Amino acid sequence: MTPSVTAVEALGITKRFGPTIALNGAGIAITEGETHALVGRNGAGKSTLVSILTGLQRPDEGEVRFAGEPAPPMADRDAWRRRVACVYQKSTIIPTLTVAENLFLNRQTDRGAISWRSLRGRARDLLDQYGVDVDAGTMASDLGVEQRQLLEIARALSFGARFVILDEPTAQLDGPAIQRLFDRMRALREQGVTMMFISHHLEEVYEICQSVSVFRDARHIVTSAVGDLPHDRLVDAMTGEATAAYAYRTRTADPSAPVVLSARGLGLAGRYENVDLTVRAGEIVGLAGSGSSGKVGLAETLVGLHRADTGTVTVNGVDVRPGDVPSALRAGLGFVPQDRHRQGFVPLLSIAENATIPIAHRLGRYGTVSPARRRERGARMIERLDIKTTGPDQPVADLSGGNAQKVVLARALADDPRALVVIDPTAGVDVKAKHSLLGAVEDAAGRGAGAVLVSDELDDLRICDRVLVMFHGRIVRDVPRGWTDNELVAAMEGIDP
Amino acid sequence: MTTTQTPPPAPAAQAASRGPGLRLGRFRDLTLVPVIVVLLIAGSFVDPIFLTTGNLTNVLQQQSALALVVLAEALILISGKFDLSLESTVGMAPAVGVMLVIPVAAGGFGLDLPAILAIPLCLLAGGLVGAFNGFLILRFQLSAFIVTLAMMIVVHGLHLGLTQGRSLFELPASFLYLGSAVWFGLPAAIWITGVLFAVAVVALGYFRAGRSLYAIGGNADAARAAGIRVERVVWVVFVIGGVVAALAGVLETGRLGGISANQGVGWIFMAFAAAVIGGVSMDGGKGTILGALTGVLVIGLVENILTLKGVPGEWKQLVYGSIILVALMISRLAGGKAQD
Amino acid sequence: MTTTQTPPPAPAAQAASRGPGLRLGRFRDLTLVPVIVVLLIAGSFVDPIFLTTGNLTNVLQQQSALALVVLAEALILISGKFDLSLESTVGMAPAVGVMLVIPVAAGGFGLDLPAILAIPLCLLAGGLVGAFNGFLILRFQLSAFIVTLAMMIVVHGLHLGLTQGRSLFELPASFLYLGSAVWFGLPAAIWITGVLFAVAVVALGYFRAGRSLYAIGGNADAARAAGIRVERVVWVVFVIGGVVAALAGVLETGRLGGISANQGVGWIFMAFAAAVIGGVSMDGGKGTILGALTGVLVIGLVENILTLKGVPGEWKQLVYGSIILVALMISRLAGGKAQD
Amino acid sequence: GSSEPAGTAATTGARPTGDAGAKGGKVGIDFPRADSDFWNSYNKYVPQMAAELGIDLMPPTNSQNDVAKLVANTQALTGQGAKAIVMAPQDTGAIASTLQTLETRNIPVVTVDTRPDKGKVYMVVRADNKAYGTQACEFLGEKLGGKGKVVQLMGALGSINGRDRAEAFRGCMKEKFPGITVFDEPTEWEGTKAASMLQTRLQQHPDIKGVYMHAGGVHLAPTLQVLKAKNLIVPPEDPGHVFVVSNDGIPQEFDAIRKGEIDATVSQPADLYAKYALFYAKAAIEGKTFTPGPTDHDSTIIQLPNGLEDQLPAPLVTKENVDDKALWGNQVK
Ligand SMILES: Nc1ncnc2c1ncn2[C@@H]1O[C@H](COP(=O)(O)OP(=O)(O)OP(=O)(O)O)[C@@H](O)[C@H]1O
Ligand SMILES: Nc1ncnc2c1ncn2[C@@H]1O[C@H](COP(=O)(O)OP(=O)(O)OP(=O)(O)O)[C@@H](O)[C@H]1O
Ligand SMILES: [Mg+2]
Ligand SMILES: [Mg+2]
Repeated sequence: MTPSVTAVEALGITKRFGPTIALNGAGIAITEGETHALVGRNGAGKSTLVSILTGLQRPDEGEVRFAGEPAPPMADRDAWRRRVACVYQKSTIIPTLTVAENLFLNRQTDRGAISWRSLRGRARDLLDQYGVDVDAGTMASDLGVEQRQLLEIARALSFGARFVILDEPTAQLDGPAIQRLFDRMRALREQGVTMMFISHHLEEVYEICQSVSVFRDARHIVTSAVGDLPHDRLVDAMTGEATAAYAYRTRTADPSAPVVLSARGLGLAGRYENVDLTVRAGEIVGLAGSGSSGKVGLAETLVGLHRADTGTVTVNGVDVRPGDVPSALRAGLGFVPQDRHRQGFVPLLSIAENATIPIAHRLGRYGTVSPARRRERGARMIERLDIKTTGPDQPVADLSGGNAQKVVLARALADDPRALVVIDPTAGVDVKAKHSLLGAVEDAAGRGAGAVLVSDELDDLRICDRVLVMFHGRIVRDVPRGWTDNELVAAMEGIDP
Repeated sequence: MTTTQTPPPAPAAQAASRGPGLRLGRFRDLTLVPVIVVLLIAGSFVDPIFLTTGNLTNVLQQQSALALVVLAEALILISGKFDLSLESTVGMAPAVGVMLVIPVAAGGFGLDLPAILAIPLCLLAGGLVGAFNGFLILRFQLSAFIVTLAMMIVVHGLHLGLTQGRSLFELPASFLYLGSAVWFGLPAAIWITGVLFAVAVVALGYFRAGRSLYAIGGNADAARAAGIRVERVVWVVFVIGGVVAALAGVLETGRLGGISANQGVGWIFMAFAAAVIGGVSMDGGKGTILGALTGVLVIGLVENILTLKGVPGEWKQLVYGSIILVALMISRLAGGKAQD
Repeated sequence: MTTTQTPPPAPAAQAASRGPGLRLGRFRDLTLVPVIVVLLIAGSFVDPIFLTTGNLTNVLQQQSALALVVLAEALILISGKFDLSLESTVGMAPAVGVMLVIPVAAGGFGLDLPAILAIPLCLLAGGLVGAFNGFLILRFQLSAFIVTLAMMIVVHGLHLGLTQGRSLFELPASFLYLGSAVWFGLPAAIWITGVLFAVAVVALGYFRAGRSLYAIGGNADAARAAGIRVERVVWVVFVIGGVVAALAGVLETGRLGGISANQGVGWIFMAFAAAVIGGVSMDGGKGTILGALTGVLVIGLVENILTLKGVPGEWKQLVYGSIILVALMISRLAGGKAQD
Repeated sequence: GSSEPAGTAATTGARPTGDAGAKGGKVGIDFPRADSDFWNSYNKYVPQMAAELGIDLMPPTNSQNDVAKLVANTQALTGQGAKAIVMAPQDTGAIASTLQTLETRNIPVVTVDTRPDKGKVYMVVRADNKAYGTQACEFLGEKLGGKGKVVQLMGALGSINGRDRAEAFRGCMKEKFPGITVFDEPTEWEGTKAASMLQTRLQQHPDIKGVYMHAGGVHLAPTLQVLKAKNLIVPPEDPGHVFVVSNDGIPQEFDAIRKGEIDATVSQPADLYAKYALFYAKAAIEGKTFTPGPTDHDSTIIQLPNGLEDQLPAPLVTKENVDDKALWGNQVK
């Protein structure tokens, strides 16, 4: 073993948020030059550690050391930024500023007046490096979630910091973008940059990291070289119990089952065109496609978030009013939006209330809502989806990212929908939660619902009875169950077998 | 490389302190209660009559019209919008209602509609203003603040123009009745305001429609995605706000026995102050009607104490503002949460 | 073998609208320009003197003090905060500055400081109010709206209390000079206001400190993560706001030749109206100083035209409010973006 | 047709500056506000009186109680060719510069109701607001026999008229009726504040026996409403009677006096304000000058440091003279 220098060290960190203990005497030590994974279930305290390592929050107990030196005082932000750069899990893109300015926020210029022209030039160079196809002059508010994520990454990596933290950078990215990110990370590692990488995609940990730390229930469980900790033992360390791999169920789609969701000649200018789609009861239909394929636009039209330029949508036999979510929901649709922060939940309201908005009419008579029944429903959903929380009354704003996602799925499933449209349901959720989310979708199908599952995740798509592959706004393939990874990826890349 | 291992966690640690957090949360919107207690104690030292039923009844009656405006504003703020024009409705709506029924000689339009219609017409006028506000904000996607700021000027301008700036002294009996009637030992205005607050507390706490205001104010996109008809609900809230403000105008008119051209002018600041110190957020989705009510009470008690104490006019505003500031700090310290 | 199915992605749809989008974006904050043009044309029909240099100079001079308050408010709004107390500073700061230097007989404190200090003291008073606002909001984490609402009452109360409600009309020469001096053919007030606007436009457009206001207003957490000292910047903005409001008070005092107890009262609404119709968002992080200036001009031109037209007083408010509403709609249609 | 009120004390003659040729120039007028009963009456009298006096009146502007607007309006009026300006600055301190500018432009100014502290005025047309306070004080003091408690519902502290009335009332009480306790209530000219304060004060001191209201337009209805609620509207002979003196002289006050609900009001002459403001404006354009002394219309011209002031009579109206046809409140319909 070569003597290694510890680049970053956190010792005995404890952090409380009111009644919640986010970190309980946890620590981490990262050797210089390595890429270190931090894994753990949703709410294990990973992001809290990130905010402490970047000087945004002060630990209640414990200390942070950089290369053996104590961390700078909280107020000295510049000193922190010289030591560590970070891609935070929560967006730090400022929507009202342009892409260029977001990239060079608070460092638009070293001194004197800002030259916008040169700033845009620098921004373009940076964007090109990461293969981000956006104009440096667009407002960040006009970007989609993936593009915003790419911006965050490009910005953090462009600092030239010797230590970079990436908190779930891949959750919103598709395959090629992830590969570009990894190429970049490898190049940085060759330059001796130390990195901490957080992801729920464990195969990514094996691909890019040398060592891994596992957190569970606010504590540090184990640190090891990735080679010493095979996949199943890693999962066991995260969950604290022996966890089997997800058992994909076999269903035989009944070709005579009633159609619960269908689209005829659907088209939306600039997004997709002439789409026909039929989903039968008990069937899960995947919708896949790489960047800008139009799959999200299509799914959002199905639920009424967009008004299609052509064609009709039928839910459960009812022609729903175009561009009208309530009428689709009333016809029996459940829906998980892509951007959970924007459309998924009301942060100040409790878990129980968020999850029961669509079924509020069933929680009491004459327009009333019984808080007791709501809480009871909420508690049931918390149990069913294994949400980590202090109780049904906790505001969703206080939940960790993955748990918030479960609340969104709970909302979609609340009404026992006949048709379900879920977009990227497992983005940012841990392995076990992923199992319960996918299980919940399969359960719904088992109860006779038809589902459309939009995702780039092959793991997610494996529960589908068939996968529709979109490419440049058209459905180009209908792949039945039993595909191989290569086959599907090739289809998504627009390559004919 | 070696594998380091720490002892398994004790999952109990996290759940330990669940109880108090919950209980505190429930009373987070009543952080003004200690302020009210302090004021009641201070008031009783200022003047012995302060704590008499008569005086406290007076305070409630004096605040009832403002309280209704606060109620209307709280509903609108909780749904994430703004309405500055409520203050002008407080003057314009009763003026129009009255002018439609009184003779020309008394300042009416000369339509001489049946006097019984005065109050319904007044509420209708208020509702129309709210509907128009909602229409402009939702259909044209204009900023609520600025639309209702302009409407505040327009509606007050309408009042001025129609009355030619004159006060109306001849009121229909129904207005005067509401201003002076005593039901079960309390002025009618207190009952009406109390009942409306109770209705609003129940509606916002236990009814689907009421809860949807919180969802809309907290995150309109999410509310829409959850199937709430955001536009319709917001529009209805604006209409209700207008009607409630018009009712406030009716009570105020009855209490004062006339409608001056300035009725309601300047109220909106007090209404915001009451709602916000009572815990209603200007960002929407936060706060309760009960909290807003405590805000009104604080303002009413401060004014009453200052009047009883006889603070010289030129220093009164300074004292008044300082007390509000101190109340804010107390409620901040008692509530524990940062405001926004 | 594999063959590519469709031609390589042609992001034409997106790229096509890039150019105009960008260009439009640059002028998004100047959507009031068409409104101003309409007003200039309308005004020239109302009265031939409207388009004379003399009249337009008058409009600019009349609006210069308000424009400074709008500037101060725009800075604070862009950083995501609020300051209602600016209007009271417009009266209180010059009153205190003047009272410190004039003799008791003229209403002074009797300190008889050198007259040359009047303006510096006045600006100091304004800065102190801003600093105190910032202190309460940042240290106690109180809501900016409600703190500055209370401070608006406190500061005006201080003015009333110190002056006993009386006007001050013996002014130091420096005040009078600024109110009446003409530099290069234009009143000094216009120059001062113009220069300050130019400074603010450049600072907010081209300097890191200025850009940080947008970052803070857009997302304070993100700004903090990017190393911006959010608290310090916000505090400085409040202080600058107070100083600029005090300067507005100096110009207004000089122009009017005296300080009445009501100086500044009611301005804040107009300041908000000007800033918001000029495109500054109440949610922070959005809008430009130039846009705010167009808002001031619209308001000034509307008032001037109504005066020249001689609209009867009782209908003036209605007409005025309606024009603002129409201006809003025009700017909304010209700008194309929903407001918030 | 009223007789030409050319004053006995008013000597006519050409100005030394010799711009006597400017006969029949336009008169610009600014109304102080449109939201008060008194000023509305004044506003209504102006065009009527202008017609009677044969004055070329420009469309009136309205400064909505805002001195900055008044300044802007004045600039517009002069820009549009006014040869004389009538204004009623409610903020007297902040009009100085404007008056100086007008002086340099040789545009004479008549101010109504208030007396600017600084800056040249051709004539101030007003009744003596201090006298209102004193009249009210004397009336109440005598009716109460020099003892007891009275409430003064004041206007806004920022208003000179409110301050004059308050100081005179307070000063007179202190001097002539030291046995009477005065409670000052700053109502900001708002009915709602007046009602609340009076109600609270009556709760605190049920033995209050007198009320002086600074403005009938805003204070009358609320005061009566509060007194009614406390059953205090009783005839003057009743020991429980509360004596109420109002100020303004609007018709509703006269009705209340006739019904015995209030006891007196000071009639602030809206008609004379309009008439003499225009009269002096016309005289100024014609180049006439005036000297201090009594006039032919029961008033006195006094010398001010910065001009002259015609102090119009403001009679106290009680049950005895409430039906006098000469009172302006009995003329409006
Ligand atoms: N600001 C906060 N207020 C209250 N509770 C918080 C706050 N931030 C985090 N928590 C709580 O602390 C715990 C740890 O959260 P953290 O965000 O660190 O989890 P995580 O490991 O990053 O999870 P995920 O994988 O879902 O992102 C959670 O229970 C969360 O609810
Ligand atoms: N709100 C929007 N307004 C206009 N165009 C949009 C919007 N959102 C996405 N687009 C564009 O529409 C096209 C299709 O987008 P869509 O989100 O449906 O694709 P996608 O399959 O989700 O792509 P990805 O796999 O990258 O997420 C893309 O070019 C995208 O940039
Ligand atoms: Mg996290
Ligand atoms: Mg996508």
